[in-house]
Amino acid sequence: MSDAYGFYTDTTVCIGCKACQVACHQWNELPAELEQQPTEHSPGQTRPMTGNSYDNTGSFSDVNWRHVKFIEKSEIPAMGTTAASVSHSPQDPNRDNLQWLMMSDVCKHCVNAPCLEVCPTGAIIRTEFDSVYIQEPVCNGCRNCVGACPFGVIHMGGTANEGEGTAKKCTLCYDRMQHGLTPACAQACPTESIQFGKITDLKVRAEQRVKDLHDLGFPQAQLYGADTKILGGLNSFYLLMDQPEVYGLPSNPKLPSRAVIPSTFLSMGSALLVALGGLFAFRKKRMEEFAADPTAKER
Amino acid sequence: MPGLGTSFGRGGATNTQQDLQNADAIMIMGSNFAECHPVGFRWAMKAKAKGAKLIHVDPRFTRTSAMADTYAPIRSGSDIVFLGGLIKYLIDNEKYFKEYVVAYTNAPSLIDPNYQDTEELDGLFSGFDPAGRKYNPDTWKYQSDLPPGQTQPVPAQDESQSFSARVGKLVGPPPKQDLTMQDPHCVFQIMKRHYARYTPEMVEQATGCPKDIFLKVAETLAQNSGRERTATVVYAVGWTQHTVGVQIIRAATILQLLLGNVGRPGGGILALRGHATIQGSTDVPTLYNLLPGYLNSPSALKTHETLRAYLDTEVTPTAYWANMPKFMVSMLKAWYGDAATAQNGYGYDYQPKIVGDHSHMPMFVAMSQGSIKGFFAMGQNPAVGGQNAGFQRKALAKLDWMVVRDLYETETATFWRDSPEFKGKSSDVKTEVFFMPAAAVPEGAGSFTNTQRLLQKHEKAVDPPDDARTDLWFTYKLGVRLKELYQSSTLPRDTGIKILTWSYVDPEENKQWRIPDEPSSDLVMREINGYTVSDKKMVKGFGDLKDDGTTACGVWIYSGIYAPTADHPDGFNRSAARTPGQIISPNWGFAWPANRHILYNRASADPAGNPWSERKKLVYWDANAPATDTQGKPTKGKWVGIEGEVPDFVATKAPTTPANPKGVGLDYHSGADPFIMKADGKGWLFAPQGLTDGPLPTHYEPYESPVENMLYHKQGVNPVAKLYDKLVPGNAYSPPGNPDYPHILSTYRLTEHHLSGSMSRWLPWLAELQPELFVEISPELAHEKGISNTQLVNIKTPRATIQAKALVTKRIRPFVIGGKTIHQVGMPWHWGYNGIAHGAVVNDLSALVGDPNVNIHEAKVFVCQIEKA
Amino acid sequence: MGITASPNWGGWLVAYFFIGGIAAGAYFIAGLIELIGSERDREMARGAYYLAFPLLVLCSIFLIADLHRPERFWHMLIQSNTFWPMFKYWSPMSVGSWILSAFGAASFVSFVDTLAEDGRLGLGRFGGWARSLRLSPVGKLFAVLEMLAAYGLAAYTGVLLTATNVPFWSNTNLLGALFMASAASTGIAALLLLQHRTASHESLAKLETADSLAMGLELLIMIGFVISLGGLAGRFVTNPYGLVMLVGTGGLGLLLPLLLRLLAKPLGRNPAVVNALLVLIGGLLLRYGILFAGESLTSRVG
Amino acid sequence: MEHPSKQVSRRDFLKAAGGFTLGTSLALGTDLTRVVARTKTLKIAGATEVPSVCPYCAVGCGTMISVKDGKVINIEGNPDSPISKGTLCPKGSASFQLTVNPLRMTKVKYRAPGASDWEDKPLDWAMERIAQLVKKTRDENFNETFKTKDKDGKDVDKKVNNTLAIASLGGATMDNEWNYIHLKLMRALGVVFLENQARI
Repeated sequence: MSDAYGFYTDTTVCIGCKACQVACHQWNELPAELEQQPTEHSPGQTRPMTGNSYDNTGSFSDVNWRHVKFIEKSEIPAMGTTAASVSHSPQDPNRDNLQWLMMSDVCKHCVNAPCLEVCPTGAIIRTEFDSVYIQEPVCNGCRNCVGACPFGVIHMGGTANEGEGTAKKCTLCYDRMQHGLTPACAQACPTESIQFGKITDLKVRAEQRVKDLHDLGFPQAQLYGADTKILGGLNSFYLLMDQPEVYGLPSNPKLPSRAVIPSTFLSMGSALLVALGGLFAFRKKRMEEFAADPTAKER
Repeated sequence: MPGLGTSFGRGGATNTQQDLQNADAIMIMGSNFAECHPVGFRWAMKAKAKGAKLIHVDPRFTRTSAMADTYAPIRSGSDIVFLGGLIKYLIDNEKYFKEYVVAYTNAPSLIDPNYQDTEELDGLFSGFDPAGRKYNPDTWKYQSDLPPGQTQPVPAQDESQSFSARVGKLVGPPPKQDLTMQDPHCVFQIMKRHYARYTPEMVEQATGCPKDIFLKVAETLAQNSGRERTATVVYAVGWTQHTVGVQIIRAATILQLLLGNVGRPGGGILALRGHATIQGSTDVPTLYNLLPGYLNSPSALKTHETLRAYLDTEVTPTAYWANMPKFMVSMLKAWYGDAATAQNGYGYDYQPKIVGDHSHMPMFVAMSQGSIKGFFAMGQNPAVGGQNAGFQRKALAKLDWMVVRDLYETETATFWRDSPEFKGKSSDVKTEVFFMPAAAVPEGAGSFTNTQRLLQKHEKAVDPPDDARTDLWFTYKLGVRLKELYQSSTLPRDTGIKILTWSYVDPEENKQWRIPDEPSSDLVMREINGYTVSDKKMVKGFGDLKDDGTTACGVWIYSGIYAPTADHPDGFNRSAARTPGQIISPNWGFAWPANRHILYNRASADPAGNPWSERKKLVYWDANAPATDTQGKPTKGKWVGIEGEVPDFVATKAPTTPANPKGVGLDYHSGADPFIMKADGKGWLFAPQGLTDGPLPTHYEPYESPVENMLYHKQGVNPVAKLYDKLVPGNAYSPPGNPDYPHILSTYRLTEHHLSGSMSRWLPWLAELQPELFVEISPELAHEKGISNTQLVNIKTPRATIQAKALVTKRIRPFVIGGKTIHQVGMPWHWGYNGIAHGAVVNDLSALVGDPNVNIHEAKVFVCQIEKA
Repeated sequence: MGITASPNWGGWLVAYFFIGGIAAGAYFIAGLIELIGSERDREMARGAYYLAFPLLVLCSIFLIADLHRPERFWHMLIQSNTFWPMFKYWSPMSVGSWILSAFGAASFVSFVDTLAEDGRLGLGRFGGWARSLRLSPVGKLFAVLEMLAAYGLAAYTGVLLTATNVPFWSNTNLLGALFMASAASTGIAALLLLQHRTASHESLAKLETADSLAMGLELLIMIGFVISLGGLAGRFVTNPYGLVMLVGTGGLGLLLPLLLRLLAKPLGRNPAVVNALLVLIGGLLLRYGILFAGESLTSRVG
Repeated sequence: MEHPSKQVSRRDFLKAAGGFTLGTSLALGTDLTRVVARTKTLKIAGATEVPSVCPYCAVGCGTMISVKDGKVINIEGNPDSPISKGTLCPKGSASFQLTVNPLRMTKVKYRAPGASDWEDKPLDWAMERIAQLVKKTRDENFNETFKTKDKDGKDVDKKVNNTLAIASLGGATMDNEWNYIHLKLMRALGVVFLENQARI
């Protein structure tokens, strides 16, 4: 079995350019998300701007397998000193520690992937690169994976009439990887915020970077998903400069299967109580009947 | 870019983007580097990863600011106060690189005692003519019997002399210097006085930048410059689009010269340009005032009657420019071929002369007045990108005919149908319009010159579809037809067309393609490189050019790009060279001039020729290296560049070579004068000539400003700015402090779109990322005006009112200027009435008002009112 | 807004959960009656057998209709690349697919068996054999299987919701238990409704008692569910869909019918049909409320 | 090689899960091991790779254009480029769509004076018409001389050979070679209203 491959995303160098989003669209031939697609006769129409900083993508979707997030922050963070841009302007004290965090979000290719766990058709598999991949011809559109993913990665594509109706997400450019090419997003990333490689190598690099940032006076620098705490580890892990929630990442996502045993036992208990109730109802009546008519038993 | 040219000699970035890796500090100012040049910014981030300090000075907190170690907020249009403050800081604290400054700049040079500074005249320099609104720069000159560049009296006509021989007669004595820099008339002392009022307190008052942040920037730059360290300054149109644009850049050149950062790895000034080959279209200028290679256009307003008169007027005899006659004659020879003879000035007589300012704004003024009848819009979209764009669209309607070449149906192409001015009234527009579909980059071959003067070729990958044709095809075929139409003319004025060399098709090259008459860009590039007329052999470089008509060369600064090599005796197009190397990468593309990547790199060594430090080694004198001198004789000793860098200096001229006061061209300079294009070989802190608005950068308020000039009271704005309020109805300016327009408005670009949007708003993948026009406002202003996020607002200037959605963000901040709170708002200007993502045209708000040196408009700062719609 | 995306499990799944719950609840009680009920009670069981299989078919249609690629429904059981059986014991949906199949098979047997027993297949004396088989130890064993299949169908849907990262659903371990109790309460209510004219008074009374007990259990689990949400409990009780469940199911579908039954004797009227209908509506609102409350906290619909 | 941390957690899960299930033997077609889904075909396999340059800003990123059957099928960064190292910004990444786009204009459009919409015209017709218009406008508005003053302030007629009735705008997005022949032709015609984006 070959090594595990994936992404290490250093958000401290993400400039929010969205090249990854477009490169992903380009390589995977995904259309833009518009109100109305252009044709030869009409220019089409965009969706309205969101007003949420420079993020007009909003979330992952069937065509947005990458999503660059923009977080504008100006409070003083709890964890000591912070980044880059420090202004002590007496003119506008509200802008102390003004920060604009940017992060390119993507499928985490979890080591214990919730989507893969729940997929009832075997459409979602773990590839030879340890990535999580949806085989579209197998998927029947049950959408269990959609609700299972704690990161909101998976979305359903189109309708069955369009030959779609299957679950969509980042493939880690499985086709490119099988031919020795870097995934399109990582190749495009101008500042190498998205780094692709062997997970073992990436971790060494990431840990060094965190150490360097700590030395530079950024104690809040932390890795997300580089150890096994989150779903056994994420094959797309992150270097963050704040708590995961600030970036819209769950700090403690759940593995679906964790619920199966306790839930099953509790439901068994419920079934048992229902049965006991039935027993009580029917047996009680039967006792009464028997008392009234001892021959009843013979019937 | 006269800012850089005036100080250093050449109007181009002095370094490369990759060279940013070598920097110890990078000050980005007047540029939103991360957003507008994301891939170039990777090298700034590489530097940061290696420990360099990133500084961003900008009115807005942008994606660049988010990456910076230090973000210094300043009010739009206060750049010279900030830069002047830095200059003062270096001088006052003696943190300038003294050895470099004394040897390599004109700091010790003495200026005319009659010179008077803005200090004395409260905002004006000596020589101002208020009636003509212009300066007479005579008092700004160097002290000498006759300053260089300012020529000897022109010798009597002597037809026997060659052009080059005449140049020697023009050499004058060198300027006087005081190497102790104590003389009150020396540049250093003048500068010290000039910037005396640019104190840190004044910086805080006038720019709104807190003093401690300003001082941090100053300290960071000072600490990261000197022998062992270098700092780079990066700018873009945030500096150029001002009525003082050239002077802002000049201030940065002064800063970098004082810090000793020019010509050194990780130093210099990186000008970031916006279009794929905007550098190329300035080098090979589709510009009215220039001929290829930065020769001035023949002008009826100068002594340019004949080629000889032109050369006498234009040549700088005491710099590399002494060779200018060779460049001019070779260019004419390339254009007029055998018909170019000494008798007709090699065809000079057929060239048109300019009769004034024919730049963009005057062009549209003339158009609006009906004197321009025919118009080519070649991949440019003035209906969106033009200043006071509503005025420009109305001017288009005065044309008899217009040809638009583009990929998409731009706002310019359909102004008669879709513009707010003519929608539903297209029958009023009598303009005959041609939309000629253009080929995209993969559909033809050619080269671009990028922001670091590097030519790179794109190869043809596919044929263009349908009627789409390359630009080269269009102009070539138009030329063919015009030559046919004029073939039978006997008028002298048509001779130039008839004799124009115009043979660019290589049928062999077109065999595999659909279009048989596509011109060969390689053949054009061969003409650009130059050849010896007799055998058509490619020249090795501009050093081979002659002024006697025996060589032809289309663009002298590009000469060498097609030089023969051992493998390619017939020449090899080095814009197609694709062997990557290290930081310099000499075999990737071709950097003009002569494949030099870091300009003025002689300055990377000390006056004795040794590297200033091992860490900052680039070009140095190797006294023992075998070499061949300019005459081809074997000698010892030459300049050597690391990583294959080509020295920007005479290769065998020893550092100890003394200046020859009677020498012509570079002989006039010593072996320690790195600025070979300047008349005195020095970097110019003080510009004794070449600029229309003063020898030293001075803070003037933007032409429209909500505040008065806090530094100078007599003269608040640039006294010689180009004004159009009288010429253009509806182009009024708001006076300083006008309460009707209390806010500063700045326009800019976003990563997700390109310029007027003609290459991005039709692309779904880009349109979705920034779908609508917006105006960025601070929460404070939003609160004051009751505006909520994404709410529609009206933005009003004296020119127009447009609507946009509000984007309320703390990234935009109010400034306290002289005790008064000034709100600044910002608008990206990518939208228009066509395309998938459409919106109002932001340039409807901007004004026609120009920098006096280059006539660039002031889009980065004007005033507005903003209200809920 | 949460981070998890919405699976858009909408109307079809509500209907599936609801109808499947009724089928499972009825079938569960039928199995129980087979084991412990009197001969007369078996009337009720036979009613359940008539109900379970058609409802199963109906809810299977709903389930398949919910798929975005319905023609690939069989991929749940057969891996379409390898044609091997597809089974993942840790995936509730995979397990549920097999449970549904097992329930289908069992309820079909029960259905046919009941038809035969009632002589509706024209099998003559073979009908008697069917009855004998039912009463034999094999029949008793089958009844155990019936209950297991019914339990599986009733409970897995709740476990399925829990085994996600959707808010509310995944913050509790009681949905399986709740759905089981609700299946019982609605299944019995359906039987009461179906047979209130035909069945014996005593059997109906027994069923009503069993129903009331199941409803009581459901009410308790529902309270437990809200408590188990911990920090999210407040958001649930203020969520519109959460309110639908609490008021609609808890109040209208459970408390009200229980109250009416308690008051039946004093008032001298037992609105059995109304009660049963209320319980059924409550069961529907339970599925609806839970499903949509969870989805209303997801990041993106569609 | 499996990732160590993943092995541990996977085993933990199995241990926990083993208690109540039917056992692993029925767990078929599942995620317990990594599998090769199917060797995917690479869309650019067999395509001709043509080196190019991004058409947007002046950074000068290297691109690689993949061509199959005479069609552009992919454009991505050229990893060889010392400037861009294979990276691109969103605009560069979208340059495929700049070329291949249903909204692109590929036919000559002509708008007669006063007309309300375009009409289609042959390329050759348009080229001839433009050449005729250029000649007509130039010939009717040609200035051989220009009245000005010489150094001593005397009125003179200077030879200027220009026409102020034709203007050309643009060039910063076109090739150097085009800029060269265009400025050469325009100057030969006497056009002095010659400008590009350098002043914008």
